[in-house]
This record gives sequence, C-alpha cells and structure tokens, in this order.
Amino acid sequence: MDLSYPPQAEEFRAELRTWLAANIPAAWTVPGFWATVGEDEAFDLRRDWERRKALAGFAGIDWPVEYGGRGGTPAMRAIHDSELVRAHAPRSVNSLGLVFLAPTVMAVGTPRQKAEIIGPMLRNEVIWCQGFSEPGAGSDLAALRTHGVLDGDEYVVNGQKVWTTFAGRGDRIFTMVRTEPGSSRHRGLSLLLIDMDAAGVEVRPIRQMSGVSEFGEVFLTDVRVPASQCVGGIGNGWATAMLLLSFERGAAGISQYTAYRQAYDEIVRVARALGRDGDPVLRQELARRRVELECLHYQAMHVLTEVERGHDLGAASSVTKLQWSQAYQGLFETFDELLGADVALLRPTADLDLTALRQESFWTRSVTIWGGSSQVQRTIVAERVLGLPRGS
Amino acid sequence: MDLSYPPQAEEFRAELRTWLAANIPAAWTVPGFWATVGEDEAFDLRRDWERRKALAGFAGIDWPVEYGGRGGTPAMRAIHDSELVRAHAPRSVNSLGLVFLAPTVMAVGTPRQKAEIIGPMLRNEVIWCQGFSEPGAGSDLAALRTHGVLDGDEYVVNGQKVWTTFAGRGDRIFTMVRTEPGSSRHRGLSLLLIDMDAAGVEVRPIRQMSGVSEFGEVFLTDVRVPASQCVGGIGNGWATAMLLLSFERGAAGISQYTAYRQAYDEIVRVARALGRDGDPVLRQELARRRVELECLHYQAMHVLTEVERGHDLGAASSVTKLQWSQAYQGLFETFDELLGADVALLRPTADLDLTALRQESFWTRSVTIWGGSSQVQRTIVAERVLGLPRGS
Amino acid sequence: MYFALTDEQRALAETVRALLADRFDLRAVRAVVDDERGDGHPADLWRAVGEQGWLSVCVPQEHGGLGLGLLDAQVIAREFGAGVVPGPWAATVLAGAAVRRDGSPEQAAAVLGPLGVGELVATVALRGPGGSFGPGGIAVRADAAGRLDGAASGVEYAHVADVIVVAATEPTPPGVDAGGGDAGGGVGLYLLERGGAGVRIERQAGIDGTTRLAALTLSGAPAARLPGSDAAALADLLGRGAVLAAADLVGVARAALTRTVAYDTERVQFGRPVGSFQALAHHLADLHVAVTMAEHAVLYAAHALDENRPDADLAVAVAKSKTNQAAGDATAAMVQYHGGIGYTWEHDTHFFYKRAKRLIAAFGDSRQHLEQVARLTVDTVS
Amino acid sequence: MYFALTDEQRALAETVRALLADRFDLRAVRAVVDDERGDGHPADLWRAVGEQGWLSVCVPQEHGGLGLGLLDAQVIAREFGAGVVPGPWAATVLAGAAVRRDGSPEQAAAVLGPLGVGELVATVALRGPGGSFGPGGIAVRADAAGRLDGAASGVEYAHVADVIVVAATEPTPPGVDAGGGDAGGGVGLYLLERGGAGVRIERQAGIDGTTRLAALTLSGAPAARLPGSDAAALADLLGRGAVLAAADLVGVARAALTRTVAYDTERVQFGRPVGSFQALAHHLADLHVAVTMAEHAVLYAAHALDENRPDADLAVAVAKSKTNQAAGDATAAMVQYHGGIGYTWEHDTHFFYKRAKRLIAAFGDSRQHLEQVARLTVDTVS
Repeated sequence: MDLSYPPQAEEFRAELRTWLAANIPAAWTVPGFWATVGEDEAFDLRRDWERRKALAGFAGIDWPVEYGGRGGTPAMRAIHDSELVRAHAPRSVNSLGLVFLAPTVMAVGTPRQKAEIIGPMLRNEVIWCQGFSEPGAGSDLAALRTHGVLDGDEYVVNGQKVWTTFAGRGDRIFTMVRTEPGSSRHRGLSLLLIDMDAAGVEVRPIRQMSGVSEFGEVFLTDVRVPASQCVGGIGNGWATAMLLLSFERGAAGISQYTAYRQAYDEIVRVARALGRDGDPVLRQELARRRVELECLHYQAMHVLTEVERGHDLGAASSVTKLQWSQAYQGLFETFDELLGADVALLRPTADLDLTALRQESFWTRSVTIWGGSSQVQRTIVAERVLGLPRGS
Repeated sequence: MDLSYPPQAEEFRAELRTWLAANIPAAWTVPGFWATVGEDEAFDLRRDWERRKALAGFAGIDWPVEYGGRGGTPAMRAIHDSELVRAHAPRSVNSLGLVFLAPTVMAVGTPRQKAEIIGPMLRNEVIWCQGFSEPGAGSDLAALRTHGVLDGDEYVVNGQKVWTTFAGRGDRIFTMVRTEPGSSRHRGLSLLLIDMDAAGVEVRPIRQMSGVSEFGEVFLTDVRVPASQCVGGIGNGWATAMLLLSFERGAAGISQYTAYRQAYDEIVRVARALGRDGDPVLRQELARRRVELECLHYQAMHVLTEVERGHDLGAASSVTKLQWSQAYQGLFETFDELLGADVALLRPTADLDLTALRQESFWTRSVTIWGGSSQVQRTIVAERVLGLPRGS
Repeated sequence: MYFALTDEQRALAETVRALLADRFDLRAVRAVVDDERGDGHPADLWRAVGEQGWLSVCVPQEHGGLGLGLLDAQVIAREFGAGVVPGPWAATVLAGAAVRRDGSPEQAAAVLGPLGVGELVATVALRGPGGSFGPGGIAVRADAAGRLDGAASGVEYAHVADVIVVAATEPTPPGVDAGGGDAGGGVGLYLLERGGAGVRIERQAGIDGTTRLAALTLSGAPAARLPGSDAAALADLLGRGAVLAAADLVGVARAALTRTVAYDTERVQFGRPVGSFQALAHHLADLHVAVTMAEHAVLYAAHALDENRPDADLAVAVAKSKTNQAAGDATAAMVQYHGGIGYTWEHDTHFFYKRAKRLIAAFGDSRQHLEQVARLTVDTVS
Repeated sequence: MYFALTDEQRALAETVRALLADRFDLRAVRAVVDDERGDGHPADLWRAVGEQGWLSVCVPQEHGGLGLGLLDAQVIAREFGAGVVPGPWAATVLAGAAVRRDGSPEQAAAVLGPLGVGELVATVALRGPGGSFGPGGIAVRADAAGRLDGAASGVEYAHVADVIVVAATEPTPPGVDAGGGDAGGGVGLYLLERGGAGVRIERQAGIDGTTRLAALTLSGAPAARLPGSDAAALADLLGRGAVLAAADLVGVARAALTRTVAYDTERVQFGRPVGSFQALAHHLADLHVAVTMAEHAVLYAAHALDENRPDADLAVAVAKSKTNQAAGDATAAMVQYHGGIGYTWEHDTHFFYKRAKRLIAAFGDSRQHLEQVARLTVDTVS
C-alpha cells in the first residue's frame, strides 16, 4: 500500500496548481457562478479557457508527445482532472472527443486521421459531439437505425441521433451508422465522422427538466460523408465502438470524488445556514452519503492502481459507474430532504440562492440513465463479474 | 366509510372475550412464556386448549352450521382471530387444515369426506399437515416429483415432501402427488390424503436456524393410499390446489396486525429498558416500522370489506403477503439494530431475557420465503395487477 | 366494516377525472408551466371548479357549500394530483376550513359563500422563511390590536389571493379566546385581506411550475383575528393540510406508476418490452404495494379527522410519511424507467417529479411526521 | 499510487485459506457450534494458528512476533470471517496491541512472547452490561491501588482467557500517565490475570455459536494498569477492534455472496437456474458493488491506522459503517436466496447470518460510526 504519487507527478501538480491559480478568474470560483451566465456565453468562456490551458501545456496529459500530449502517467492525468475541480475550473466542453474519440483514433485511425483530428481537438479548435443514442436505441446500441448508403466514394446518411451533448455548439460528430443495407444488430455498422455544418444536418436542442439545454437531437437527411471519414474500418463499427467505450475506464473517479466533495461541503453549508446541521437524523443521512463518497475515492484509487500496472479492468468500470452515479444521486436526495419545506423554493431565505444546487439535483436524476443505465450495468456485473447464468 | 362492526359481531366479541379471560391460564400471557416450554409439551397444551375452545363453540366461526361451524361473517372471523392474539392465546396447531383443507372439502369434497374430515378437524381430533413443497420444488409447485401408481383401488405413493409444519406431530397430511405416470408440470396431479402413521411414512424433523423444529421432511416409500382419499378428483390436482390456495385471502391481516402490534410494544419496552427509546435516530426507525404496521391494518380492513361484499380479491393476497411479511421482518430488523452491542446476547442484562424475541427475529427471515416468496409475489403483482408483459 | 369510498365518492372521482380530461389535460398544464411569468392560476379551470362546487366541498350547507368531509375533499385532491393540476384549490379549501372552524359567524358569512362559488381565492400562510410547519416555524407576530409584523414564505398563490389566513405568534395569550393556558395561547390565526396596508407580496421562484408560491412581508398590517383560533386550531389546520397534500401526492404517485407501466409496456430495448425485464417489473410491483398502502392511509386519515377518532393525529402522521415515501419512490422510478426522455422538459414526467418534491415537504416532511409517530407510539407504550 | 495488497499479503491470504480448507472447514465449524456446552475454542486450530505466527502478526519482532501491521492482520481476519472461524484470535491480537502500545516494557515482555506462540489466550473487556462501545459504556471502576470493581459483558472468550485487558474509569485521573487533562484522564486499561481474586467469569448465551461470550464481575480484583493507557489508548483500541471486526465482516459478506451465487447458479426453479432471474441477479450485482466498496474501505482504514494518516478516525468510521451495511445485506440475501434450506440449522447459511449480526454491533454499530463521520465531516466544513 502506497498512496503517495511519485515526485514527478507531485511536481506536475505544483506546476498546474500555480498555473490555475494565476489563470482562473476569481468570479468563477464563487459557488453558483455558472448558473448566472447564459448558456452560449458559458460555452464560449469554457472553450476559450480550455484552449489557453492546452496552449500552456496542460492538455492530453497522458497522451504520447507525438500527438501533442504531455506523455504523462495515468496518475498525472488523475491529478490534472482533480486539480481542475479543486480550482473550480469549468468542465471540458470537448470531453467526449478527448475521452473517447482521440484514443480510438490513436489506436486504429489512419495517419491522416491522426494528424487531422487529434491536434485540433486538443486545442479546442474542433469541438466533438457523440452520435450513438437514437430514439428507440438508448441502452441498446445495436438497435440503431441510422443508415448510410454508398454512392461513389461517399455515404449518404439518413437517420436521427438523440442525447447528443453540445449538439448545437459542436463542430463535428463521431457517429455510429448502419452502412450495410439489411444488416441487423452488431453487423454492418461503421463509425463515421460528420461535419455538423454539412448539408442535411439539423439540430434541435433538448431542454432538460432542470431547464438547461446541454443535449440536442441531430437529424441527418441525405448527409454526404466521404468514406475516408470512417474510423476503424467500414462494417467494423461494433468492434470500434467497443474499443472506443473501453477508454471510459472509470479513471475519472478521483476528480469525481473531488467534485462531489465540493458539493458535499456546499450542502453542509446550506444545512448550517438553515440551522439543520445539528439534527441527529440528518447527520446520519449526510454521514451515509459521505461514506459512499469515500468509497468512491477508494474505488478510484483501486482503478488507478490497476491502470498503472497495466491490468485489464474487466467490468470494473461498471462497478465504478454504479458507485459514482448512486453516490452522487443519493447525495442530492439528502440535499432535497434537508431543505425540508424549503425544497420548493430557489431562494428560501434572502441570502440563500440554491439555483445552481437545484439544477445539479435535477441533473443527478440523469446519471443513472445515460452512459449505460444502472440496469445495464447491473446486468454486466451479474454476468461478467459474478458469472451468473444469463437471463433469457 | 364505516369502521364499526355490526352489533351482532360486537356481541360475539364480548362473549369470546369473556370466555378467553376465563380460560387462558395467566402464565401464558407472560411475554416469552412459550419459549420456556418444551416443544412437545407446548404442542399438547395448544392442541388441548384449542379443542376446548372448539367445544365451547368458538371454532369454524365463518363456517356453515351444517359443518359444525358458527355460521358467522368474515368480520366475526376477523374478530375471533384478533381477540385470540389480544388475549395471548397460542396460535392454532391445525391452521393449515382449517384455512386450506376444510373449505376445499366443503367446496369439492364428497359427502363422506365432508363428514369424516371437517368435524374431527374442528375439534382437533385430527391435526392436519400440508405436503406441497418438495426439495427442488419450493416456489415452483408444478415441478413436484412425488408420484403415485394405481394398484387396484390404491395408489402406491413414493416421494419426499419438505417444510411440512408439525410433520412429527400431525395425524394426517393433504399432499400433492403426480398420479399420472409420465405427466409433467400442471397435468396429472392429485390431492391425496394420507395417514401419517401409514406404513412407509417416515418423518425427519428440520431444525430451524432459531433452534426450533416446527418443520419436518416427510419421506413416502410405497405408501398405499386408497383412491377414495383423493379430494377434487384424480388428475385434477392443479385446479384443486389453486382452489385450496385461494382460501388464503389475506383475511388474517387483522389478527396479524394485532400480533405485530404486541411485538412492537414489546420491542419498545426493550428499547426503554436499555435506555435507547429517546435516541432520535432509533425513534425514526421505530416510527417507520409502525407506519408499515398501520398500513397493514388498513390493508386488512380493505380486504375484509371486499370479502364481506363478495368481491373477487384478484391478486390482493399477494399485496397483503408482501406488506405483512416485509413489515414484520423489518420490525425485527429494527429490534436487532436497537440492541446495539447487545444483539449477540440472549440476556444482555440481568433482568432482560430476549430469548423469545430473538427466536421471533430469526423466524421473520423465513416469512419472505414460504407461502410464495416475495419474488413470486412480485411477479404476480407485476403481471396480474399492473399488467406488465410477461418475462420470458 | 366498510373501509372504502362510497359509490358517491367514486362517482365524484370519475367526474373530476372526466372534467380534467375534457377541459384541463396535460397540454393545458404545460401551457401554465411554460408561462413562467403568468400567475399560474388558469381562470377557466377555476370557474369550472367553482361551478362544480368543489371549492365548497367542506363548506357547510348553510353557507351554500356541499357540506361534505375531508374524505370527499381528498377524492378531489387525489385527482388533481393525478392531473398535476395548477391553481389555488387546496389553499382555498384549507383557508375555508380555518374560517369555518375558528371564524366568527360574521367572518364565516363574509368569506365562505363567495369562496364556495369561486369569487374569492384564499390561501394560508403558516411558516416563515426557512421555517418548518408548526408553531416554531412561524415568523409573524401579532400585537394586541391585531396588527401583524414579520414574514411568511412559500405561500401558495398569495399573489392572487383575496384573503389569506396567517398564523401569528401572540406574545400575550388573549385569555378570553384561548380557553385556558394549556391548548391555546401563543398562536392565533388572522384573516388578511388583499390590498391592505403594510402587506407586501412577492412571487418566489420555485421548482414546481404547477403550483406558484409567494412571500409575505407584513409591517403593522391590520388583520382580523379568527376568534376561535389557538394552538390547537393551527394543529388542526396543519393536519388537514397534511391530508390534502398527501392525497394530492398519492394521486401523483399512482399516476406516475400507471404512466410508467404504460410506457414500458410499449417501449422495446434489446428486442423486448422494457416492462418484461424482471428487475424493473419487481420494482414496479413493490411500488404498487407502497402506493396502495399510501392510498389506504390517506383514506383512513381523512376519515379519522372527519370523525374525530382518537387516533386521528397518528393517522395523519402515518398517512403523510407513507405517502411521502411512496410518491418519492414512484416519481423517481418514473424518471428512471422512462429512460432519457423522462429527463426532458418536453416530456410530462418532470411535472410529476417536481410536484412530488414540493408536496413531500409541504405540511411536514417525513422526519417531522415520523417523530410525531414516535411521540404517539413509542412514548405511549406502558 | 498503489492501493492494493502486496504480493506477500495476497500470499498470506492464500495460506490462511489453504489452512482452513485443509484443517478447519465448515464441518469443523459445525462441530464447534453444535457443541453448545463446549468452550468454543478448538485447541488444534489454536495450535496451528500459533505455529503460523498469526497470533503475533502485530507483535514486534523483538518480542518474537512478525512485526507486521493492521493491514496484514486484516488479511487474516478477512479469511477467518470467510471461514466463520471460531476462537479468540481477534481478541488475542487486540489485547496484544494494547499491551504493546500502553504496557510497560516488563508487561510487554511477559505477555507478548507467550501470546505470540499460542501459550496465552487474551481478550479485551471494554463495555458493561447494556453499555455501548466507548468511554460511556464502561461499567468497571478502578481505585488508586489498581483494584477493579464492576462488570463487563459480551467479552469474547473471557472463559478461556489467561489475560484480560479491562477498560476502567478512574475517578481521579493519574496525572503522571495521562499527559495532561485533555486527551487522557478518566479512563485506563488494566491487565487482569486468570484466577485472580475478586474475578467471576460466567459464560453468556449468545446467538453466534462461532464466537463465545462471557461476563466479568469484578469485586476489588487486583489488576496491573497499562501505564501508557488513557482515553486515547481506549479510542485506539476501539479503532483497531472496529477494523478487525470490519475485516471479519467483509470476509463473511464476500463468502455469503460467493456461496449464494454458486447455489443459485445450480438451483433450478420454473425450469431455469434461479440465478438467471434478473431481479435476483441485479440484487446480487448491487451487493457485489457494496461488498467491493467495503473491502476497499477496510484496506484503507487499516493502512490509515498503520500510517497514522490524519484521516484515520474518519477511515475507521467509514469502514465499519459501510461494512455493516454490506454484510447485513449480503447475509440477509444469502438466507433469502437459498430458499427454505437457508433457514435450516443443517445448512451453513446461519453461521454467516449470525456472525454478521454479532459483528455489525461489535466495536460500534452503524449509528455510532455514522455520528462519528458526521462529527468529522459535517462539523468541520468551514
């Protein structure tokens, strides 16, 4: 057991921390700041800030230098993510590209794809959307119906994607398309890259129950996509998707822990402001939530250990997903409970503005649905970890 | 809404209450008394007491007079059951016969069966066991393998039954047997009545985790059963079983509520003796359990209302089973919790003997298993009440 | 033994359902919710509800009301919950109950008649900013002349109310009214009229677009004391409020469950209807049991208050805490089992989820009601 | 970053598992449990454990021990939990930790050597009848001469112990030892030897046949104070006890889950393996997550105590409360998902269920540890 990071990683932490302190506007560190900014303005601020961070050398932390990365370790990546949260930096606007697409291109992309995709993504010159989910194919990716028909050296793509983050603001989308007519389930799929401003691409924002519109629907009507814009080979989309999704290894756990700890402290402050932090029943509830957060931290350290040793994580990411999503959602259930009669109000007292925490509370209802619902994750754990017989 | 009972029922209550006060030994009303008596002696005391009660006219409350019953209403039956609990009378030793077999015989028995079975059962001259469950056929009755082969006018029965209450003390058993060679699932079954002292019947008691041995296994080896000892027709056993099980209509809810209320009060007294009844967290837990008990009471009144109006209860008995079993089990989870460090001891302090409550706490672990496990009940509710599509 | 609604009560439920289906379905609800600057009080619905007599359900017949009980009122509340209906119906019924119970004959005559026919919107203001429901949560003080100072928060539809019943602490208990120091004294209910001096009413932003809230700031605002009011009157009002909130909630819960069953019977994933997956089906079965128990509990509590049964206080606390649990679970499951769509503004799910959030905390949250259950059961075992 | 057991620690776990499989399987456990009049302390197992050095796992090398940490001890505890192993191993290790930390060099020399090779059985007596774990639960008083009066309850294996570490309150804090009024004073640990005057030891009937308990009644019993002991020493001992109990529990929990998975993979109902029913499978998946988190938490807490990390107190409270929940749920599920057989005496399920019941309350129940988490987190937010 050794919970320290190597000196090189701690040096990196110090360097990053100094840079962040000098570069994050003070206003951003006030809780609730981002709820006071319009969605468009917020996106631009985040995009520009992240670009500056990249130019300062704090991006692609664990990517090879040849791709513009820093060539660091998984631990440095965890430190980077966690320090950003600690410094109240905004979340990345390009995370789907950075987490999923970039390593996939590094692994199976053509030399040209590598050159064209990775650098611009790192500098936020191109913001990537993900187009996997469809109406009727939420958790069940293989049921997708968007299809592309070869016409010359272009695919003519028709279909509809949904739950696309930043659909209205992204520049390109990596999307799963059925390119083999008549194929079904896992066969005949391809991962195609499409410009969001191509002819035939239309976007409709989806407003969430919180009132925020971070998602959108993407309608594809006779969109012409060059065959060269396929990653991982035509007809090989299922394998490419499985590779792509495998890069979500639960390595985000340490920064998630940092983020949820901030939320925990913020919620405790609300309880105190309302004079409810001494209630023995609420204290038990808060403690129970904190226990789950600490367990998430342990799980994150476990995953990081395994990743650093190059071990195959198996279904550990399902365990991580269940733990973080339920711990996070549960924390906000306790938040709602401790508000008592004030739960219905955004500003229960003159000096208590709960708008941002309230939006986050609504947001937590979605985290057990997307990215593989809790039901899907439990099936994975039951079958692949416990080895229970498959249900029919 | 009218929660009163008709005058005739209240008169019956007064009469029964007077009789009980005069006939229940004072020692029996001391909490924990039955844990101090040996199992054999307890059985004899209960058997004799119940016989005297029957001879005094307090048995078969809602049975027709022609069968030796009192010809009363479902409300009177509920009053009877509840007053018995209130007076700390022991539970019936013939309840499987009284609840299940008797009404089945009344409905589909031959005149001779009616004459031979019902009266002696009512007077506890014959104690009945039930032989439905088998190893490998617990919740899945149709998987049973005990079989009978016709030889002249007798069936030669071989097989094994399990979870038979009072297997070692009962006089006869009503049992489900596959009488059609080669049949499977719901076909070819018959309900046969077998003497427990017939040649080839062997009983092995099953000790429960609480240490008590109320159940047993019944081994049937070439037991000869006259074909006349079939209720409901040879080969018609599945329909007879469904009829028989339908008599468990959740009408026991009111007396169960009375019993669990006694347990609740007893548990509160233990909390007080240990100085833990003022703990705000435990108070919430106790209150939560009490809420479920009150809900059980409402459900029982609902069921009684429906029964008295002759309505078909549908799957209401599954709702009642889920509610009572979980409320009862949960109450004892709170009991265990409030004991704190003393949970491991039968006598945590000199004047606190928890042996009886402890046995009951273990017992509650079984109530979500037998009589249709919670899992089976939920499937019934999902499919028959909610109308959800059947799983494959 | 008859533990069920009467045929008349069932017919009333049918009528409410039919009226909502016909004149105020979820599209109408959505129009109200989306109109964030609007007052959240649809006039045509109010007229229809008034015409049906539902505003006067508990108003005595001598004041032109239906003269029915809380058991009947909860029938309406339940259907309004199932339809996530906007407007000050429950607030008006509660204010009427207070005036009826504690008001002078003149007050009753002035308020109850117009209220019953929909000419008056009424509401109750019972807690201060950050305060809980109960005497300790009041932040309004009355002086001997009946002037009110202080604040109330989260008042349903105060911004459209013609009369507001305000709970206020009274430094010197008016011995004449309170009938002895034990039950009364220290708290009174006051009738505040729209547009009076010293009253400021401001809308408050809330999470549940189906029900609008406002804050009261009172500075020497003249008000008329309800002469019969005291601490017991406040407790009675809170109890009735809890039962109506529980009834609304149980309507929300049942609708959430029914809609989820319907959706997942149709929705296919992995080649099967989602509702045929056992884990989901069993969870919905458990929710059916919980919602059924909550329905019973609301029935019993309303009846117990109507009949002054000795266990009425326990019944109210049982009903509210059980309903809170069932509705919280059912609406969370509704979001989860609708998949992504259930999380969108365009789908109706969030109406149910948010209304439940608000009502779970209204008129006492679970912590408060469970402690009440403990007081009435743990502390009374001999 | 290396959050995992070392290869040596994994090998130790393997060795413990192999020894139990070979020399003390569940049939051996059953023999001990069924022999209700026996002392519950199988001598051959004790000898084997002593030979392996597992009794001296935390004893310093200068006293002939392995000189390892709590992290290594929890490896053994976990395997003993998985095997529901009877005997005073944990009690002996804990008593040794107290003597090592707070004893004089002479006391250490006299106790630790013999203890490490299995010549001494030791235990700790930390709470009175009906008392909780903590200073407030002590019912033994020491006088200035080191004589003990009072009672202790639920003491593991006191009836076979050669030395017992007893927590006692001290009316006048011995200023010399406590090192100031703040941390120390008021509580001390005392070494009581077998067969001394004024000591009565009586077996207590318990629910968990794998671990026997006894009560101490002390009347002016002479005992030797551990000179370094104070309130902090008691807290340290309780923390170590909590971690060992949690480690045992997490072994119980993992075994309960693994055995249930194995049983329901084979058991067929309605023509399918029971484990293929989704509701059951999903519940077991949730239990896997909970047990995995509990395993991590025990690791972290043991390491935090070994390294005196600043968050060690929080880590202990997190580990015990999480493990309590995981083990309670896993063993209850084990009974439920074995069907009827899981409820019988003949099946092994009840060993796991009952041992978990006992351990969940040992060295602090969840209520106590969660309040500790609140003290260390809610109250420290600035």
